[in-house]
Amino acid sequence: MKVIVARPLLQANDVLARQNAALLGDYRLAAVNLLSSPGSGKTTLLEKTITYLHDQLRVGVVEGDIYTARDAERIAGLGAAVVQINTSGTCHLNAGMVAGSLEELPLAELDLLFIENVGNLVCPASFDLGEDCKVVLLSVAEGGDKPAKYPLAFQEARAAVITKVDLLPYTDFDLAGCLVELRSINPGLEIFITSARNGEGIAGWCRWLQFLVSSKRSPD
Amino acid sequence: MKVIVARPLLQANDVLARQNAALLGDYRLAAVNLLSSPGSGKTTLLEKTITYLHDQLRVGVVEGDIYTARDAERIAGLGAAVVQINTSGTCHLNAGMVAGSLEELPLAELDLLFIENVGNLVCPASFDLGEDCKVVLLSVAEGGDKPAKYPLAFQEARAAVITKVDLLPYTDFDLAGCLVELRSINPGLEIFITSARNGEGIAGWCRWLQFLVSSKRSPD
Amino acid sequence: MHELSLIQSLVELVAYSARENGITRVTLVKLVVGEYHGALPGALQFAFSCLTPDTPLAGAELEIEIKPVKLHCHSCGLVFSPSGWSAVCPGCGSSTPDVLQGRELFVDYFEGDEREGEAGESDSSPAAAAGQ
Ligand SMILES: Nc1nc2c(ncn2[C@@H]2O[C@H](COP(=O)(O)OP(=O)(O)OP(=O)(O)O)[C@@H](O)[C@H]2O)c(=O)[nH]1
Ligand SMILES: Nc1nc2c(ncn2[C@@H]2O[C@H](COP(=O)(O)OP(=O)(O)OP(=O)(O)O)[C@@H](O)[C@H]2O)c(=O)[nH]1
Ligand SMILES: [Mg+2]
Ligand SMILES: [Mg+2]
Ligand SMILES: [Zn+2]
Ligand SMILES: [Zn+2]
Repeated sequence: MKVIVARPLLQANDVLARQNAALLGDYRLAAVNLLSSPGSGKTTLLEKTITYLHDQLRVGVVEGDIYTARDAERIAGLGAAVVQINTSGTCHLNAGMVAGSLEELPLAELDLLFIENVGNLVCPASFDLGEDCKVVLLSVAEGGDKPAKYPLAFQEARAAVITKVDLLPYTDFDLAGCLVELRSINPGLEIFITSARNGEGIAGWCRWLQFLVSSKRSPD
Repeated sequence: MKVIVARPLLQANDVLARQNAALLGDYRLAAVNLLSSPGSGKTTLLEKTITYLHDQLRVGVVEGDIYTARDAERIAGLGAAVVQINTSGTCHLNAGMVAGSLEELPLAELDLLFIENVGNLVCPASFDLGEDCKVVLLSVAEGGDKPAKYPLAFQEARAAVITKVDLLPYTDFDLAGCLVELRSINPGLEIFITSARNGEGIAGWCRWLQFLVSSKRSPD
Repeated sequence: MHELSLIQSLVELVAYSARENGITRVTLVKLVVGEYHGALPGALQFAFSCLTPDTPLAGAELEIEIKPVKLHCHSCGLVFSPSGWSAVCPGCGSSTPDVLQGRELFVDYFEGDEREGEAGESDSSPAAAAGQ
């Protein structure tokens, strides 16, 4: 006997992701899923962003890590609402883990939610969490060939943040070449060029986040 | 959906890994499995190592990447024997993929084999490939908290190479603190502190590789 | 993508559907994977053979269809398969194509044997059916 299934393989995750999206939609709360290699600067960018937007947006964070609560402690130190997920070995967040965290956050009191995924440029890109968009980080120290070598995260993302540009003089990172390659992989990608160390590009990135938040507050 | 714990898959992988190990044993060929985040400097370290050991050891390389043959081209440019594996999306090498590559390499003409895994500090650490030992790289730019946050690779490794120490002045990396944490995670770990840019530490790392090779050639 | 998450989901999905349809032994599973998601067929086969024993899929054949990426150019209408990961149209150089094909990731169908009277026995949750 032949049974036609025609059902998406990650349907269990997708169903939960849609529930998360519906919940976030009820609160008109914009959510960004941050993806990158370990140590590209996700938490540092969040620290700068929360500080920069302090008077304008109330930011909440879901911190995904395999072990330790170090990233959540850094965010809590800034007074932002934060929940730590420890995956205890699993290489990505899934929508079910995030559903649990949303219950612990004061959603009605937030304007913008970040979900910092496990540091892994590969596996997290396949799992929707219910976010409005994915943002991928690439640090100058990793080298400009990473988008071509690890393309899925860059294809799935709405925006890319090139981090640590203060390190440009000490690396062989070819910024112009990398921008060309990024645009050929994902022509619609918004690109921000930043340094958390000297503050370069943080204002432009935060303007874009404010645009995301206001689009979510008043759609159309 | 817990990803790391799937004992049947790991057991089946181990069977193939033992076959690879037996084949490498027949040739008394030492094999090192290199693990790290994307862009920590695996290929660059290989380039320096091959050049440094040029007159002393014949080095072969299996290059694991999701897409592109860029790393294999860099290695081939140095005249070393190299095979590229493209996993087309899979986040780690497994022993079956490596078995295929070993057939394409002139094993009898090599003294030392490197297997450069997919850039991913999480998933590759669970899959033995038949190597003599795993070596994990950590670049100064990633931050010193990575061993505690991504411990498995550091527990599985016999040696750790701290890379890009030329960047120490431009980062907040706490080298002394990181060494303490590394030793508490894995007390037996050999640690090399290197820069491929200024050559620091490469000689000591290559001495250790020569020791690995001679131990394999004349066991006991 | 971790092939393990793919195959674990596949086993849960098919075991659940088999139970719903009174199938006790699955003989063939047809999986469709778009190139965007990646996954080496060999790695998927390997995971499938390791994760199906003790489930209704034990001994089943896994047939994998890889769907190559196909893009449609807005500007000139060309349908093309990109070389490498560039989305730039080889016809006119414009770079905002639609993805026609390549994002698929689903179980198309499976085949199996029914046994009279065995349908619906015991716990029928997906996790139990997958033998977890
Ligand atoms: N020079 C420089 N260093 C930076 C910059 N941003 C982050 N770093 C450093 O990069 C290292 C990693 O930063 P994190 O923010 O912890 O990176 P992450 O992506 O959150 O790391 P995981 O969550 O562990 O994957 C730390 O040592 C930071 O100080 C930057 O703009 N310039
Ligand atoms: N400053 C500095 N840069 C380095 C050093 N070693 C490597 N790099 C740079 O780091 C970037 C990544 O190096 P790769 O050797 O490609 O790293 P990888 O680990 O092989 O990367 P993947 O295989 O793509 O995961 C490149 O831009 C290198 O030039 C170093 O010692 N110092
Ligand atoms: Mg972090
Ligand atoms: Mg490399
Ligand atoms: Zn994985
Ligand atoms: Zn065109």
